[in-house]
Amino acid sequence: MTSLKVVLAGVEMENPTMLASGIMGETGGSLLAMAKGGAGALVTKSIGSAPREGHKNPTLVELEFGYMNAMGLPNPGIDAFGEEMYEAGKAGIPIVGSVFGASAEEFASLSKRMQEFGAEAIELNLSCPHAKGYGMEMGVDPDVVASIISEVKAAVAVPVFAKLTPNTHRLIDVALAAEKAGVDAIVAINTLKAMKIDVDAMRPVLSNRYGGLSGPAVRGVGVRCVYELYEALNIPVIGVGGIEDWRSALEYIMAGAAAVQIGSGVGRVGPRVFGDICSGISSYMEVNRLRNISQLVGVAHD
Amino acid sequence: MTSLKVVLAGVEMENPTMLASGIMGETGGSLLAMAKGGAGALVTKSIGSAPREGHKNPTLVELEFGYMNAMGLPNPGIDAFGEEMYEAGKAGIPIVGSVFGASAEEFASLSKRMQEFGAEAIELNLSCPHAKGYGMEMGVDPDVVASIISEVKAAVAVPVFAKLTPNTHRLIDVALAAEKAGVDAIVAINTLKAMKIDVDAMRPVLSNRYGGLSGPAVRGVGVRCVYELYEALNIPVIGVGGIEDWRSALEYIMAGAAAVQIGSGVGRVGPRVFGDICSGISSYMEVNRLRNISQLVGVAHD
Amino acid sequence: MTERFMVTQTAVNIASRAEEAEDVVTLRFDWDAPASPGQFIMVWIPGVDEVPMSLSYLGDRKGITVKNIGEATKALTSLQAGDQMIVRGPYGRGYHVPKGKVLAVGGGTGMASLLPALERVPTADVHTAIGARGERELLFEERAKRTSSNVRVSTDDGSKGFHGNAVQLAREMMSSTKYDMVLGCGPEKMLYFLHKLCAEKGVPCQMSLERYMKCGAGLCGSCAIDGKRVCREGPVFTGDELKDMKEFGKQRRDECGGRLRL
Amino acid sequence: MTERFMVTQTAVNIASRAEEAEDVVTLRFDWDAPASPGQFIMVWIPGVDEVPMSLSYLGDRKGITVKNIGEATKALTSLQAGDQMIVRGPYGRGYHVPKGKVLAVGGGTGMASLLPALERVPTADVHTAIGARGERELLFEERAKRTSSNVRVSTDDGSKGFHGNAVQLAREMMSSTKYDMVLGCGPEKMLYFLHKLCAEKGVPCQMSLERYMKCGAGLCGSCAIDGKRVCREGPVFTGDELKDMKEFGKQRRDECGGRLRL
Ligand SMILES: Cc1cc2nc3c(=O)[nH]c(=O)nc-3n(C[C@H](O)[C@H](O)[C@H](O)COP(=O)(O)OP(=O)(O)OC[C@H]3O[C@@H](n4cnc5c(N)ncnc54)[C@H](O)[C@@H]3O)c2cc1C
Ligand SMILES: Cc1cc2nc3c(=O)[nH]c(=O)nc-3n(C[C@H](O)[C@H](O)[C@H](O)COP(=O)(O)OP(=O)(O)OC[C@H]3O[C@@H](n4cnc5c(N)ncnc54)[C@H](O)[C@@H]3O)c2cc1C
Ligand SMILES: Cc1cc2nc3c(=O)[nH]c(=O)nc-3n(C[C@H](O)[C@H](O)[C@H](O)COP(=O)(O)O)c2cc1C
Ligand SMILES: Cc1cc2nc3c(=O)[nH]c(=O)nc-3n(C[C@H](O)[C@H](O)[C@H](O)COP(=O)(O)O)c2cc1C
Ligand code: FES
Ligand code: FES
Repeated sequence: MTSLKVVLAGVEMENPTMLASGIMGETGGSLLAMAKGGAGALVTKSIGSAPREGHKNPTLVELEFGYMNAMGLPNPGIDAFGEEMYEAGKAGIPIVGSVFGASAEEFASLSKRMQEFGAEAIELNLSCPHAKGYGMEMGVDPDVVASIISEVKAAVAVPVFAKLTPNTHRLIDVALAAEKAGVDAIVAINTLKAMKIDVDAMRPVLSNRYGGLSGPAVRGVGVRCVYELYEALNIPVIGVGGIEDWRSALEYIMAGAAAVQIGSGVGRVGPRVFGDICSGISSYMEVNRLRNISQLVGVAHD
Repeated sequence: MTSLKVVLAGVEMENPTMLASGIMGETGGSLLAMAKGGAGALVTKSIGSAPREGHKNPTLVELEFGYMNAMGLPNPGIDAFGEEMYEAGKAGIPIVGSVFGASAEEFASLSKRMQEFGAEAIELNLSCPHAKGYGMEMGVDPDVVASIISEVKAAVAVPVFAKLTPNTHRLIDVALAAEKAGVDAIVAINTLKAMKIDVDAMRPVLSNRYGGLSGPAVRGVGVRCVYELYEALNIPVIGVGGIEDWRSALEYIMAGAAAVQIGSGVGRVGPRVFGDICSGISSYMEVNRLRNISQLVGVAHD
Repeated sequence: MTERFMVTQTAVNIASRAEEAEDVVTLRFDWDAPASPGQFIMVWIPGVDEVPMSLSYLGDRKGITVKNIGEATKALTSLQAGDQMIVRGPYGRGYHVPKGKVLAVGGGTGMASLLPALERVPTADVHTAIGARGERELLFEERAKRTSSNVRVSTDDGSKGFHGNAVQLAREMMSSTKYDMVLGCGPEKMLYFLHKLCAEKGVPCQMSLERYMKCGAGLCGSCAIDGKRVCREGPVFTGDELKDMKEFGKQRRDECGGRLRL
Repeated sequence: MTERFMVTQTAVNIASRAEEAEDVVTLRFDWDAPASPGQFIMVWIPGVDEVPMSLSYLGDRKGITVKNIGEATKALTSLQAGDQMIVRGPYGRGYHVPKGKVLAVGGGTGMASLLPALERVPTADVHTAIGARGERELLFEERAKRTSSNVRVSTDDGSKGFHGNAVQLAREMMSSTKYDMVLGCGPEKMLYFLHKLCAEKGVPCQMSLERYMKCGAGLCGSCAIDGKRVCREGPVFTGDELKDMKEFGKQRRDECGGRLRL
């Protein structure tokens, strides 16, 4: 028998597939539905201090090979989110609370609330490319990232993940600073900053003009980032970007990802994407006589 | 009658489509073939001081939505390239000489030779993501870029274009430094640093492991970069990345590109991609009662 | 190539505009995307907003029927023949076009989504109940007659037809005829009671729901009802599916994802 | 989804291995990609190299026939049944399978590319000339007999058949029979003289060329001959196309793109 079990910075998961933040992660009910699809763990939508409507529509562009989105971090605010966490908890699998803030203090207080709500880990969104004053704007500076992580680590007992942006040549510098500041795992990648112009309307489609590219289009960039991170770091890396079948999941795992997250795949394939990936990986492991998924992590390095 | 004529930093072109560097640009004959396909100008393969074999095969991965390549800047060296330039010159359209070097002096001397060979402009490859010691490694530092451009500008009389990488959050800083140093136009984007792992072989496909992603997958990133550059700069911007039909070309032009380059499209559509794009744009202009292509440059900005 | 990588967003020109009732306009446009009854599209009015709209006409000359209730619908209902709007889709799971005797119950613009389904059933098998606040808001009565052997109208103010709401009218019709399937589209409160009625009478049903939609494509989760995506698993749900939904008729979400009582 | 975004690179297992002649091995493998005669694939031996190889068998159980001349071909010819290699393609434009009386002229591993074309022409219409340095290097004589009514062999050393080269043999055959089409594949010098011969006799021809290939997919230009991409517009060119090529038979390029005399 093959085992897909993963222990990720202390978090025990039945399999290495996780729901990525921002996809079906705003309500307890939708988180439960993703658990039913077979996910090993669930990351919530990134939650802030106050309710936030996000950007006006259009917030999404569909492409043949992915999506471009500028949701603008809509969320009901941390106070209202306890109720959703309570409901999501019924899934019986680890819930990772994703948060975003404008300062280290805000990150820390949000993380604390998430821990109170039962989050088994915290994911810091340091990488959203389309919300002014948040995310990527801070996530390209190693010092800023280090100070946020120190503050959050001091505030919570559960493991802390930092989700980084690929929109920089300093990814490794930022990740090393995060590691030094005590982060427990790195999540890569968030979306690529992008734009779609409609030539009939003669203007950008997204109301925010700029958005983030996701899906198969960014897979090669994500795999490259995970491969680089795996070589540079001693803490686990979680891979995300364009995963939608067992092959693309294995690409990340072989690049060094201890677990993978799936976002766009939920739209393109459906919630069953998690289970499909797991059964595909199991078959691959059987054919290749592997007993434990950890035997595959990082094998693409020589 | 609609006019597709473009004068780009003094270079006169019958239409705004250019062959991108590295695609069918290594021999006089292949440059001529691209002219026959309808290009308004041709950029040569990036040429260095000495002959260079480039990376070993595999050097290319085909994807449904683009390519990943790590050619490794193979080229016959500047001395042998005069013969190719002479032959390419028979096309009767502007030839832009692309060069890469490891220092400002090398860039300057290569540029001088290209000018002697009849290049109507020079394109500095400051952005190749997969050749150690060249390209992107220098192209993310505004000071390095500025010093290369100053040196090249002092050495040649023809216009100088700087081709920049999107693999950084400092694109605009680099472009502003280039503008200040006297560059005549910015070309964006080069490929995104990426990796493909084959799960059957359990290793990266490209012999160089890292490669550059191109084609429709990167279009949204390129359009975003051009849009940002157009807002920040006073010099023309040349758009490249995932252009393969008139709609994608217009996306770039509306974002602010005074001209566009096509690389992967030559593989995906064929050399006729240039002519196809031009006739598509002409029809669009007729329907929209536009007489001059310049009326469309940057219209997506409000 | 161009085919395979074409933009999913398509600009369409309004071919015709018709005022159906007070503040309700049907826009027709040529668009050959395959679509089935009950599906919806995301309609972008550049500079204004992008909103979900059911397809009220299928085939190559498609249509939407819009009620002016706010900024986006105001802009849409102001469009004239020749104007452009930009659409993507169609999205969602529509009606399983039923066999046997069908009762369609439409309230508000709900008839827009129902009619393409009814037009695929033999006219003799269809009865229709159309609800409106008053006569001037009544929608698609003539078109319904072309697809139904029996069309009845209810108005809240009694200005036409049955005096009462569409569910009360449906109850009356269901007591005189035995239907094999009930289809419903309209305000959720109406659907809630219609669903109850069908359960009571033991008649299977399908209802089309509305939720706040951002992406329209099954990603963002803003349209979730009990974890189901109205834009993907819906907008049409079967009576059995609705039975298990705790939020149906009770709760929806605001733009932030916060809970609102219905 | 998975279909549409499947990897173009495919791992195949060697189903069988056959030694065809000295240092020449045919590898068969199950791969259902559609392919036509004269097309080639890029074969990746992980850790070694990726090289172009003509398909010597089409259908679902495809094949390549490899001559061991260097590192990559050594690794390929060492593969055994059950081993894996990774392929992409097929690439290029193959032969227009001709009508009428055909003469096929193959030198070296050239027969590998020709045979799938000949197998689509009625046997009675095909004559074949196979050139080799000596008897031990002779390739595919038996297989050619199954598709040709007349198979002749030339060896440079006279160890078998006609003593001389394949073009000299072809000249002899062309003086006794009038062919409608000549197909050629082999060393470029041979093709160059064969092309001349066909021009002299006024017989149309098609020849398959080789050039240094990196991308194999029509992008890099390393395979260019007179601006034509051998990997895309070729590898098979018609006599008319070859006539206009200044580099044909004269010049090829090294890995750097520098010119080499042939
Ligand atoms: C699947 C589906 C099909 C629909 N079909 C039709 C139809 O055929 N005809 C028709 O007239 N209307 C239809 N609607 C409703 C229509 O989308 C809203 O009336 C419209 O979005 C209102 O926008 P506004 O800017 O005019 O109003 P606003 O003033 O912005 O909002 C008024 C109310 O409309 C609703 N609304 C606003 N934006 C959205 C949104 N993005 N998604 C969902 N609801 C929203 C909210 O309840 C809001 O309170 C449909 C909705 C859904 C979900
Ligand atoms: C379209 C095409 C079809 C071919 N079909 C066959 C076939 O059916 N059977 C067969 O045995 N050979 C075939 N070849 C030739 C085969 O690709 C070379 O023999 C092989 O690449 C040699 O590699 P190596 O590492 O063994 O030798 P090396 O020692 O690396 O090179 C020896 C010589 O092989 C040629 N070569 C090397 N690499 C390449 C390359 N990437 N592309 C083209 N030529 C190269 C060069 O002329 C080189 O000088 C074909 C070539 C092309 C272009
Ligand atoms: C609609 C949408 C909303 C997203 N929202 C968030 C978010 O709130 N927080 C976050 O960290 N990432 C967010 N992301 C990024 C994803 O979590 C993920 O990093 C990215 O989409 C790449 O993975 P994918 O290709 O599997 O989608 C969002 C992505 C999409 C498509
Ligand atoms: C095979 C290949 C080789 C390339 N070689 C070069 C090069 O030598 N110099 C350079 O500046 N860019 C090179 N590029 C980058 C392209 O010029 C272009 O910037 C990039 O591919 C994006 O455009 P596209 O999507 O149209 O291909 C190369 C791209 C490809 C695919
Ligand atoms: S609107 Fe349904 S998931 Fe986004
Ligand atoms: S091998 Fe690259 S173009 Fe032919």
